[in-house]
Amino acid sequence: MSDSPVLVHHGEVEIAHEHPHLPYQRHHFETMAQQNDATNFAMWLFLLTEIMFFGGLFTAYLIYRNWYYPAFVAGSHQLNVIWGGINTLVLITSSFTMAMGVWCAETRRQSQLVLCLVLTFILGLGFLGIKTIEYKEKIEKHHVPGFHYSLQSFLNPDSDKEAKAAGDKPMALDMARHTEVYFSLYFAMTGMHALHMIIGIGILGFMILRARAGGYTTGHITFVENFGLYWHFVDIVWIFLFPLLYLISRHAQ
Amino acid sequence: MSHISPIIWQFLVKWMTNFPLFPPEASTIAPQMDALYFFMVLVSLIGLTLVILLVTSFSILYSKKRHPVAVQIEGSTLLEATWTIIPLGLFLVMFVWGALIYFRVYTPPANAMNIYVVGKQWMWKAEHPGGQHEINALHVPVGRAVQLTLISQDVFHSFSIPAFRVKREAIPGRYTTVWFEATMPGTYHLFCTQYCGTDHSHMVGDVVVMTPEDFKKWLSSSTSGASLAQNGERLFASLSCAACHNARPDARGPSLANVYGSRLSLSSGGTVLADDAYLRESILNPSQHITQGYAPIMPTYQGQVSEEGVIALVEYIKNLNSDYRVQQTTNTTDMLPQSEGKAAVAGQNSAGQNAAAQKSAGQKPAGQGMVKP
Amino acid sequence: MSTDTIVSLPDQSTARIPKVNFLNKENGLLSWLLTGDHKRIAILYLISITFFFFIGGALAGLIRLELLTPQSDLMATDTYNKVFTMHGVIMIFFFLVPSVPATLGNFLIPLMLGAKDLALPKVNLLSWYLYMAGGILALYTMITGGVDTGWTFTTPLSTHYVNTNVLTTGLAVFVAGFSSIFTGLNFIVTIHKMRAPGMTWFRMPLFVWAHYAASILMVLGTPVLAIAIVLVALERTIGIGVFDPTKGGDPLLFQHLFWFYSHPAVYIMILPGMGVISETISTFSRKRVFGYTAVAFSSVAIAVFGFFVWAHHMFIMGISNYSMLVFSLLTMLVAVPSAIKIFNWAFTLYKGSITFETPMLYTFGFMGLFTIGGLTGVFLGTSGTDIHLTETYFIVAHFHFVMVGGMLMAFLAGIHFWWPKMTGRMYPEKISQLAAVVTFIGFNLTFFPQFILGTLGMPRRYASYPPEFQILNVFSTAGATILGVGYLLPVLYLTWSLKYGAIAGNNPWQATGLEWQTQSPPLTENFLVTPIMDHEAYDYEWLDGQKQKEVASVG
Amino acid sequence: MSQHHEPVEARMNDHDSQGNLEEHEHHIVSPVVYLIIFAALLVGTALTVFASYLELGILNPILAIAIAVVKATLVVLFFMHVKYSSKLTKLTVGAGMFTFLILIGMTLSDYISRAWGRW
Ligand code: HEA
Ligand code: HEA
Ligand code: HEC
Ligand code: CUA
Ligand SMILES: [Cu+2]
Repeated sequence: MSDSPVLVHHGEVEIAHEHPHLPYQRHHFETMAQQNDATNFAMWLFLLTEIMFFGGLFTAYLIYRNWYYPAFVAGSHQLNVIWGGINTLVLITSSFTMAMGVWCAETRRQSQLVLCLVLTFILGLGFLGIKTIEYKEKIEKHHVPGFHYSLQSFLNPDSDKEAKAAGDKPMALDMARHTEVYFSLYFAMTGMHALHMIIGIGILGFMILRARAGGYTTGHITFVENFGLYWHFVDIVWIFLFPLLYLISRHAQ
Repeated sequence: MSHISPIIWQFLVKWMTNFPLFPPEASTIAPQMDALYFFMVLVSLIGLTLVILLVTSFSILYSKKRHPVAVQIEGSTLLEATWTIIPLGLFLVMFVWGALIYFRVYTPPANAMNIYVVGKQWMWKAEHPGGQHEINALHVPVGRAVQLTLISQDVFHSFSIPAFRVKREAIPGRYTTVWFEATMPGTYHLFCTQYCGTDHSHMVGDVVVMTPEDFKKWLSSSTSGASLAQNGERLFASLSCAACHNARPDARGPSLANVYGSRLSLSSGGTVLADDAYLRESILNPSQHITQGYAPIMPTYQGQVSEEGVIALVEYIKNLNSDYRVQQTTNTTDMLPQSEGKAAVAGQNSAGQNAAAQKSAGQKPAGQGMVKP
Repeated sequence: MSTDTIVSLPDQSTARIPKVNFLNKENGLLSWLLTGDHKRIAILYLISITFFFFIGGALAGLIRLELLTPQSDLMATDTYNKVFTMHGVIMIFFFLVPSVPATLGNFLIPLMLGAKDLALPKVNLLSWYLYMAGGILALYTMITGGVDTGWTFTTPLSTHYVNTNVLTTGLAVFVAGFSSIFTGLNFIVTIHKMRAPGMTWFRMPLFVWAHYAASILMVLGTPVLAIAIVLVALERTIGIGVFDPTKGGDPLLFQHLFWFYSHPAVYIMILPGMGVISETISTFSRKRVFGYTAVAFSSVAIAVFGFFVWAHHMFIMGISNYSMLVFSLLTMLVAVPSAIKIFNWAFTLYKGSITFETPMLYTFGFMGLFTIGGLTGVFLGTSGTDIHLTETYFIVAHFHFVMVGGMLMAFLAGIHFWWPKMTGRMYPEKISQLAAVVTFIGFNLTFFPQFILGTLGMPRRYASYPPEFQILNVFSTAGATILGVGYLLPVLYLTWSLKYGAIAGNNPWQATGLEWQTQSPPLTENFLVTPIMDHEAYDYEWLDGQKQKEVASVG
Repeated sequence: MSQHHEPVEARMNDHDSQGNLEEHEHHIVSPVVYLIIFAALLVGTALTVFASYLELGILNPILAIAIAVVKATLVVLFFMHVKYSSKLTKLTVGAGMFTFLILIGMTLSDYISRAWGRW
């Protein structure tokens, strides 16, 4: 309570009264466990913001799907279930390898950790690769909203491979126009998802380098764990996107 | 007062004589709304006084001088419950009362005369059924329920007549309605209250409330020759709607006679009430609701008809309804000078109109629950 | 009055500014710009939000000048629209949302919890940089042509019908939004994980509870604003049609998303202020807050219910009758916890020992003005009267009463209250009391006439108006001038006090919070030894005990 | 950062010594569990695709969402360790889901009830 405190070096107090700081413990935490707990919790809170971020998109999707169901069906028929399905598998697998990566880090298996991360990295890239192929198809067919959007596939399904295969009937012009809303949401949702993937892959690359240098096999693995949470979250988003976007009324043929 | 400079003096006089503190009550709904408003003002004043009283009296009684040592008190569940429950109760009263008024304002009575209003940046266009157009003005008779059907052709606008205590958003792509019954002849402010861009503050006009006689005069002096329904009929022909909607047995589209206000069954199951909004949708987005028994062949007219055009078409289709014609007849057309009184209505609906008029005068169109209070 | 004040306590006369504190620990601009210390970041925020407040205030001055006459003669309608838009954007996103949390919250939460710092110091610094990036971007848009959508970015106006800097402004708000998310996230983690031993949830100061509640709103609400802005940007650039009625989109959907954030945002804007009031009212009546748990839980209740009422901003905009009923009813429910707080504070005074320093004056201002603002909010939440009052000056008056009369008053109360802690020096009491009174008078003169204007039907966002509204507008403008003076004063005398203010000592107010039990200004690591909390919050008996001990040990 | 010279025990001790915090055991989930979940997710994916080709009427979207919810729950519980985490984490996840549902539910309720007309 005095006005001019005796200066005690902060670290000394700590060492004298408590336990040694590990090098990766930030100065303001009392214990390593507290730090891990805090960062883990922070990551979860961050994921909450992500949930709400995607929540806006899902709301929009549900409204318009309700309003313009035929347009959504026809739009969905333009997507390739095979590619979408493969991508789902790719992403689930990457989630699995990521989970295994966390396990390797927990059990301090450096080389397996690197392997897992590299696999995750490759699978992530694979996902984006397939997405690129799909996007390319859409671009070629002028199904990108705003960019010379073409209604050909919906007004005249016989001229279109996918629409024909799905047995679509020609649509009235006004409903056909609403496929643009479907594709807007398709691109907005998968685009946001892909953006998250790209960020994730970037961080993965960094993590692989650090893991090779032995960075995460000393017991301090919060970074890997937290990244794992992020990666699984991105996976979950896709788990919903896949049926919502690709699998609307496939049976209608 | 002579020492005040004459200019300032003039200003003061001008201000003091022109210094309203409360808007005129010029509609039937206004006193009802004000009753609630003053109830809330009263509750607020009591609440505020209570807070001020508590704070000042405690501040005086327990200032440090008078009361040097504070007495620590935990709290009191009883007191806290009191000031939870009493405001809650009062707020709930306001909620119920408010909701009742809300429904009253937005539920037009069955016999209301309908005027269409189109908002655009930055003007109001009113379309009377008799074909009278107005810009940034609205002429209505006193003592008659007037329903406005609003739509915007670009952004959100909001049609506000403070003296009537009514206001309704004009939404792009959708009809909304509001109604009022003016009680005092006079000229009142009409504002656009939803921010709509550069000249939002110039999207203002006058609502002129006239005695029925004056209104009749005004109607006849400002008619454009053709009624709204006649315009609609012309459009109906030029857009070749009649190619399908011609009431012939082999017609590709359903007959539109007596459609308005009826319940239609849809091919998707379910039924829908054919109100103004539905008619509009049917013209612009016909495949949204396919009537049972018909193929989705009707082309969309989006981009081919303006909002005013759609309004004319809607009015025309309404006029194919014997009911509606009766209603309109009792409302507006009888105010017109005899010669123009009967807007000639062509089309399929040929059955004796006058007979129908007599018979169904008391009948109200479906979906409009409120009777004039 | 000054004989009554707490400040003249014995330890004042002997107090000195501690040789080492967080302000002088390191020197140089870089040591500030790269700091992880929550207290320094709080100071950075304080300087920057003050800057933005005065920009926003200058714009308010322009608004009021234009409205002095019925015609739009000072500026074109277009310019006027840009001015009030920027006023709203800056005041909301760059001043009021970060005002109390990012300055006082940042500074005090770790101190109050007995922690050394926020849980994520780097993220905290990142928040400030995001805030600055957003702010500078907003200023840039203002200089390069401005934006005229109103702070609500109403579609389809913002997406298709205006030709101004909607995208850059949107980006500015988006970035500032992330700053707010990170601040909130940081607070939540800190409050959960960094409490000192013995600091249980129900021993935390109510200030911390209020920030906890506000943080929940920041974390869960702000991302929805972010996605709404992203969709507006996409709509504007490529025309995706989600908000475009001609393509089948629903412009009202934007309103839903926007207000899903922006209604909770108004509670982001008020809750931290309510936290401040709990502290000041207890300290200056020397009494524990009446019904601690009720006040704590009402904060959380406001936060939770705050998520359920957003559509009351859309009553006449085309939501269904069913929604109107639900949202109006829930609005009534969310108003109740605020009433609880007001009365609990009032009863805190009961049998207290009250002094009237500046923070307390602002606190009284808060209680009166927030009550008026809140009750008029109930007018708007009542669907029937909302029809008449919506989009008029009644709303403008409502939200200035809660935001300026409420939060800004609370902010000033807090700044004065903790100024000694932050700088080690007292502000000059007399002139600051004067400033508080001037602000109160100016405020009422500015905004009370607007209630009448609104009832008369004067629409908001109007550059020109019918002449019969002039007299009330003149009052309002006159009031704004007084108000401007009232706000300029604190800047001047607080700056003055940095050098010439009386030395404060550790605990000039004899307040109970942990933050007062360390030196002023505090050390970088806040406490020499981690404090152990062994008493309730606002335990004045404990404080007396401490003083006794101290006297004993000195003597 | 240098890592290798830190004794393993340091971490462990540290871990045990936290007294006042909400304690949670750091549970290491076995790879077998991961494998099972992985398999379940694959099956789930196959099931969604399969189900979407059946004619189930209104049940089609419901089933699709239900399967997705189950899959997501598995990921959250096991891959993201929530099953083994503190109550706080569970609460956090719950709060997120709750607000998400409020956003979607209350917005949709407006759109659905608009079709009821004026009543
Ligand atoms: C700090 C910001 C803040 C706060 C705290 C509030 C608080 C409230 N607001 Fe306000 N509001 C805004 C900021 C805020 N608002 C803004 C910025 C807008 C306009 C946005 C725009 O369009 O630009 C707005 C608009 C707005 C509207 C929309 C109007 C419209 O667009 O038509 C509504 C409608 O319900 C509303 C309601 C309320 C209610 C019910 C509260 C309640 O939380 C208030 C609760 C408080 C009390 C009720 C007072 C205390 C009570 C007592 C002391 C009890 C008294 C005793 C008795 C009754 C016996 N507000
Ligand atoms: C925190 C939020 C906040 C704050 C503090 C303020 C502060 C003030 N506001 Fe603002 N206001 C909003 C938030 C806020 N406002 C919002 C969100 C809107 C809606 C925008 C929209 O519609 O989109 C709005 C709109 C708004 C309007 C309505 C515009 C319209 O609808 O046409 C008006 C009109 O009087 C107004 C006035 C004022 C005044 C006089 C102050 C005063 O309190 C300000 C006092 C401060 C100063 C004056 C600065 C200090 C002094 C100087 C810098 C010296 C120079 C002074 C002069 C030249 C006078 N504001
Ligand atoms: C190619 C034929 C065709 C043309 C041209 C056509 N319609 Fe239709 N219309 C139909 C068919 C078929 C239906 C019923 C199926 C449906 O609801 O889409 C219909 C339904 C309607 C309905 C809904 C009423 C009901 O009973 O379902 C309205 C209103 C309508 N049309 C108005 C118009 C107007 C106005 C025009 C001209 C501007 C027009 N139609 C032009 C074929 C046509
Ligand atoms: Cu139209 Cu404002
Ligand atoms: Cu609100």
